[in-house]
Amino acid sequence: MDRENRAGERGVETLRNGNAAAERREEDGARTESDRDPDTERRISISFCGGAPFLWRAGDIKRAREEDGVVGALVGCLARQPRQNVRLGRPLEVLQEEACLLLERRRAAAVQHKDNQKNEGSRLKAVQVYQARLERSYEEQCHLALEDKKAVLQRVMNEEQNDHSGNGGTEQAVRERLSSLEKNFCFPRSAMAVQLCTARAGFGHCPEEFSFLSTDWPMPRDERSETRFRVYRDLRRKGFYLTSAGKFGGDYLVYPGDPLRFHSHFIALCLSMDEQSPLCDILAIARLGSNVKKTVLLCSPRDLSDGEVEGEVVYSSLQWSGMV
Amino acid sequence: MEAVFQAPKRRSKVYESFESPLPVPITKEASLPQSLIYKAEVINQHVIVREPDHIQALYGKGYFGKGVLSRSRPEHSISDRWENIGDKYLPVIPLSKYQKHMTWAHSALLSQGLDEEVASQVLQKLTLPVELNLRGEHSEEHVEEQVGHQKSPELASFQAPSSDSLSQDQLMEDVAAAEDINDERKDLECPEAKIPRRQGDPLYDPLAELYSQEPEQVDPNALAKVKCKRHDDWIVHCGCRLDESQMMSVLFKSGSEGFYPSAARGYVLVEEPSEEDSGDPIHDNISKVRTGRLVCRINPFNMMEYLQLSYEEAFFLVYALGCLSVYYDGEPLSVLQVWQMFCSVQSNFETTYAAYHYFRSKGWVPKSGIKYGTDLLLYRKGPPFYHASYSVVVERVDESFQGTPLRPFSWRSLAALSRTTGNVSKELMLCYVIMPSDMKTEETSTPEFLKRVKVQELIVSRWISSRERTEQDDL
Amino acid sequence: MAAKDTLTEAVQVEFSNELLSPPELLHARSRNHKIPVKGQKDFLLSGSEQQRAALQKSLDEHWTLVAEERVERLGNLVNAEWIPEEKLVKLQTPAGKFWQTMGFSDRGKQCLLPEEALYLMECGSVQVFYQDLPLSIQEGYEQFLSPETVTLHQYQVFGHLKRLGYVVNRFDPSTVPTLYERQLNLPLPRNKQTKHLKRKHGNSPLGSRLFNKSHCDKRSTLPVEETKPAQQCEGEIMTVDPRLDQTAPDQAKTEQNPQDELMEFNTDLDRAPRRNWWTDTSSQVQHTLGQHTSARPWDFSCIRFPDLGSSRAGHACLAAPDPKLLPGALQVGECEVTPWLRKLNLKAERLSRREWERQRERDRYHRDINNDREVRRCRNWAEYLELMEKRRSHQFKKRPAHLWEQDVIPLAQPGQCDSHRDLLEQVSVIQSSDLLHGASRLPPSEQWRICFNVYQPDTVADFKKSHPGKPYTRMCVCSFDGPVPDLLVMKQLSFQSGDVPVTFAVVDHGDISFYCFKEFKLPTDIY
Amino acid sequence: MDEDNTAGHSSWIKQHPVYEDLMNLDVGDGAQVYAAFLVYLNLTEVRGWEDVVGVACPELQVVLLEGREKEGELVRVVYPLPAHRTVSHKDLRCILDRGHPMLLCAVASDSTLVYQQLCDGLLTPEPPVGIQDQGRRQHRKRRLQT
Repeated sequence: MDRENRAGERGVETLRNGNAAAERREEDGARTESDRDPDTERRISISFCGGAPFLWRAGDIKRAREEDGVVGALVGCLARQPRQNVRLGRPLEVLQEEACLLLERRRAAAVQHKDNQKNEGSRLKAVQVYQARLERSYEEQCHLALEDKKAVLQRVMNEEQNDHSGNGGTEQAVRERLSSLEKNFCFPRSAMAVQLCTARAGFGHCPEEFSFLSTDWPMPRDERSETRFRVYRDLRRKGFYLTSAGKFGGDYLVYPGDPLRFHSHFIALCLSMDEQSPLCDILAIARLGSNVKKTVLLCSPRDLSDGEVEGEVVYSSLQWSGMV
Repeated sequence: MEAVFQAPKRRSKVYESFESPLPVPITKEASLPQSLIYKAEVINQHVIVREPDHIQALYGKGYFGKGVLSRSRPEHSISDRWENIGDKYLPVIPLSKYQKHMTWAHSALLSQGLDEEVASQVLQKLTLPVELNLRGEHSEEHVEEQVGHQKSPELASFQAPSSDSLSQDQLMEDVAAAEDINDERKDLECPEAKIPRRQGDPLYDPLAELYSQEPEQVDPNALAKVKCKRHDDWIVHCGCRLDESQMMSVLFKSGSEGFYPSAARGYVLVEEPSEEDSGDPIHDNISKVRTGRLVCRINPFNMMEYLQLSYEEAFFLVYALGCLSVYYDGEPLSVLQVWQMFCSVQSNFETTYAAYHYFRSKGWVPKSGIKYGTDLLLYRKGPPFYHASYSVVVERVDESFQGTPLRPFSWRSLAALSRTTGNVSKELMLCYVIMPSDMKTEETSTPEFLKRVKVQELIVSRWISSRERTEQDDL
Repeated sequence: MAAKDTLTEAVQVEFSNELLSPPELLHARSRNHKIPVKGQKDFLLSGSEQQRAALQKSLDEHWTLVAEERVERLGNLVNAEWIPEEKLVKLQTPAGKFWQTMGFSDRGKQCLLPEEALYLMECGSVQVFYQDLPLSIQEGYEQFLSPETVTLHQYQVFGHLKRLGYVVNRFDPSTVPTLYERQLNLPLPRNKQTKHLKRKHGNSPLGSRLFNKSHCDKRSTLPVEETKPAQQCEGEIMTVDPRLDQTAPDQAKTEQNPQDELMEFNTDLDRAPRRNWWTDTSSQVQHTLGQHTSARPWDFSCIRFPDLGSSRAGHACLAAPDPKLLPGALQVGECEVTPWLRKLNLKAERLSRREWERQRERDRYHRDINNDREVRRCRNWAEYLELMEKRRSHQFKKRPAHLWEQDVIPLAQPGQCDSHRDLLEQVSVIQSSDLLHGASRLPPSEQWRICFNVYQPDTVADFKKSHPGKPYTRMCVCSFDGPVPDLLVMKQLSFQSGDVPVTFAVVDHGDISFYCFKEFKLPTDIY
Repeated sequence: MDEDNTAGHSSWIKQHPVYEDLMNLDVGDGAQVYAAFLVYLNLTEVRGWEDVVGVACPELQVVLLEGREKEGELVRVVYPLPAHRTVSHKDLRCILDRGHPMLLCAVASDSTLVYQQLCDGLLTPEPPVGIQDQGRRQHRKRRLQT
């Protein structure tokens, strides 16, 4: 089946939104290697759930990681094997800092979903479209299933023919089955495959998404998150990958490359220059660092001088001294 | 739900025997010597025990304090290289080190008010090479005789005590004696009785016999890089001892039997360059010494190891056991004075002491938890016998069970503590000291308020859902 | 809302373009179900081609997994409908296997709580419709999760545990038996547990009620007058029960090497001050009880129970207890215990060899005052006191004045204790506290709430929603950026949870760590 | 023991010229100075460091120690700090910016010492033993940033 065709299929549902963007098909991650067509420059959508920034679409997640180094954490059940915790699936929960940086670079837009359920007319229309689509899908699956069966029989027949055993009887039987298949084939409705969409599908009831202004950014910007953000941005700029390091007692785990393939080198602790920490806390995390063979990194942004937007960040490495 | 009590982990090898849980006699029957009261003094706000047998008793019975020059038990020696000379086994130090000690002794004398010339003279005499009895049939006294023969009578008289004990305290007395050298009466009064006897005193090397199988020349730097096989920790932290295979890789030099002698610590073998002008008194003695380069001399500034007590330890000995007198400027302090002094030098002393007292009175040995970032480590019986079972953070609350925490926790800092503690097979304990809500601030100006305090212990543990078990990819 | 609208930028509709075509749908049914194994990670970025290729391979596998959509046979899906007003999902087709551990019936209708429905959506078991259109997982997250139902963090913990096979239910404080009920070992009344599962029409939805602030105070189904007194005293009861302390020392003993020096964790010392429970003051029972119940809430430390085991027990007949002390409908009359007593084994306790040894050891250090010759010479109490005083003053002379002739004197005097135990007893001036002590007085916390009951996976086979039994633990969900519970919170929650431990699930951007804060009393170690 | 024994004798600690020197550095915080002296003893007597001297850090009002672990090695700065104190990154930078690698040493009231090493920038840790690319150890860059 060629691409045009499929795009056309989908167009039926999405056309009603009158938006050409909907027709675009995000390439399935595994297959995209190729071209950077202008479409991929489209902004990544960040939606919020309980104040946490989420990415839902596989394409967004892939782009955010490969182009912006956003690692985040997958937090949903994995479609392939939902009942385990070793590998998780979409959505991707990203750190506030990751979201902020994407936004700052205008790589992403925060989106909100507006509930338009009040409009009964549009709802009914949407239901109609959904059901029509389902119906078509059933018919096509029915047809495909029949083709499949036929193909199998055809193959058997071909094998028989090539066999030259001259046993025409078998070939005849297959031929008969083929013709009866045409007449009697039944594809039960319960056998139909349906998709349980992960991301918002477009035929739902709140089809409209709004990107909103940063004044509505649902994230707190206190001094601590400011510190964390400046450190995050600076380490990203140096090419490191970062994930949350709560269970190691720090703010970020810092990786030299993609965390999928590399061990982290640092446990970053973000603190403002003047913040007083109990010496005990410093000792505890330094001990932990030595146990897990990571350097503890004290990270503090310097005070911004006038007119400066992105101040320097000061790093100090804290390591097991080997002196006991 | 109560946490289950986990049996303390015995050390796989124990190198000493258990003396007594506490440094006080615990049977009435024992005919008690008068001297049950140990002595400590406050030196720049810290509590120091100097009396050798007091050090011995306080550390040996209940593991109070820490040697200021040692990692725990006071067992520091001036050098880790020792040689046999005649019947003696003496530490070898480089000349530079010896000279440093001479400089120290010199400035100490100066600050005592001696003038330059006298100080140099005294020091020069004191540091002349010593000839040792190579046949070894006699011990110290014999050596002294020989020394005496060589020297002028005055010198001999003031050296006699010095060779017996060369703590810095002693030096000062020697100097006093030397100053009065013209007054022949006076130096004879040099009070033998006051001098702590050290000959044959195992204090000077309490572990020599017990640790005989353990090589002493383990490079501390190498040791610092060995991981314990049982704990996810450095061997120097968890206190495990090396097994044989590890030992081989760590040892940089073995060969000597590895024990220290138990006597004659005042002497050192100074490693000196052999090319020296003849006629020099040093040179004269070289031939007598093996290899011709080690010269036996008296250490003019012998830094005998002291025991330093934490405030909590000191106050427990004073208040709970009534067996310690703390001197300040030469005056012994009352219980209340000690309390008030410690409260003023360490913030939250009331709280940390309450926790210390609580655990001690349950028979456990609390030591500083600083190496794991906590307040206390709790040992059963003492560090030589068991690994610490608990790493304790002390908090203070009032009876509404809230209060400004001494150490504000975040989940992050708690996670670090919990992991650090778990990695070394200890449990993390939160110890809440609950102050009665009607207690007035002035009440804590006396330790009697402890009788109204309650303590709540909580064990913090991580529950491992199986995800984390399979998720070990991130070290 | 209007103001916000004006701020929004141009409408930008971008739907998921992840809809599968019918051929893809059919194809998906036969796709691989294995999860690729992650290889050993590298430590340093070498820039080598080999390293790059390995990364690319991992990433490719990763994106395949991430991009995969759920495709199910229609026949395997349970259909359901989201009712936002009730914050519930009602099933439209019969429930599947999940019904054993999830869901509840409401007037014959099978319902799921939002978190259950969302989890089942993620598992590909349930398809939820809203206004006749299917909800995507994203819409499920956005619509089901809220402070009124469960929060995102709570759902993440729920999902984490469910994926591991645990049974997870919402916690309802009223299903926790009061301490009094637990003491009496009363079976839970059926309605108490099942009301959770069947509810009356018109009530606010069960889920929202549990987490709704306005309802949180109505935690108990029992009338307030009845439950309160029992709760009031729980702290005291807990500590008095000697069995509670017993496990620790026993374990210590079994771990001990037999030839190890004598070690005894003295629990007596720990609870000595309150051990006056069983006395033979049965004659006073009636009196004491009446007095206390009328005046103020129960204080168990004051209520005396007859000692029936003692051979000296004078009263073989017990008077009826004060009805005020009994729960609701229970009636207890006078009780004749004589025949009962005859059945009791009144023979001396038999000790094992080790126990004998230990007792002998203890006796060795115990000196009988009557063996003291001087004491025996005393003819009366006054002389004895005089002797004691004389001895004391004699000792005083040896003691340094700066320690002993002051307002504050040491707790013990060197050489004046018989044994380590005596000495420790003398210096033990700080009492230990119980986690439940005073907990009933504390108002329930607004900020900290128990969310879930958790049952272990291996109990799933026998799990009955109507009789869930005692949970393995209860979960309190909190954020990694939030505060750590203080002692007050731990008291409140452990009081609320009863005899089930509370675990704190701390969520750090999808990563969950669990912490327990368990009450502990360090045993006294005597050697 | 007789009461009069200790009185009058002074300990070598008080006699030690280095202790006097440290005291004379004019730093008000006596506990910190004593901590510095304990660390000094540990470095010189136990660890055999060379050229150890006390220096005042007027910004922090503390005594620091400078010395070399072995002759010919780089000078290191040690910051001794009583264990119950707090510390800020600014304090640490104040010392690090002197240009030497630094050790932070916590000193407990029983004289227990715990050293931690601090240096400027991002110092890549040693690869854990057992990780396959162990052989590439020598290729790694120690400093990624200065």
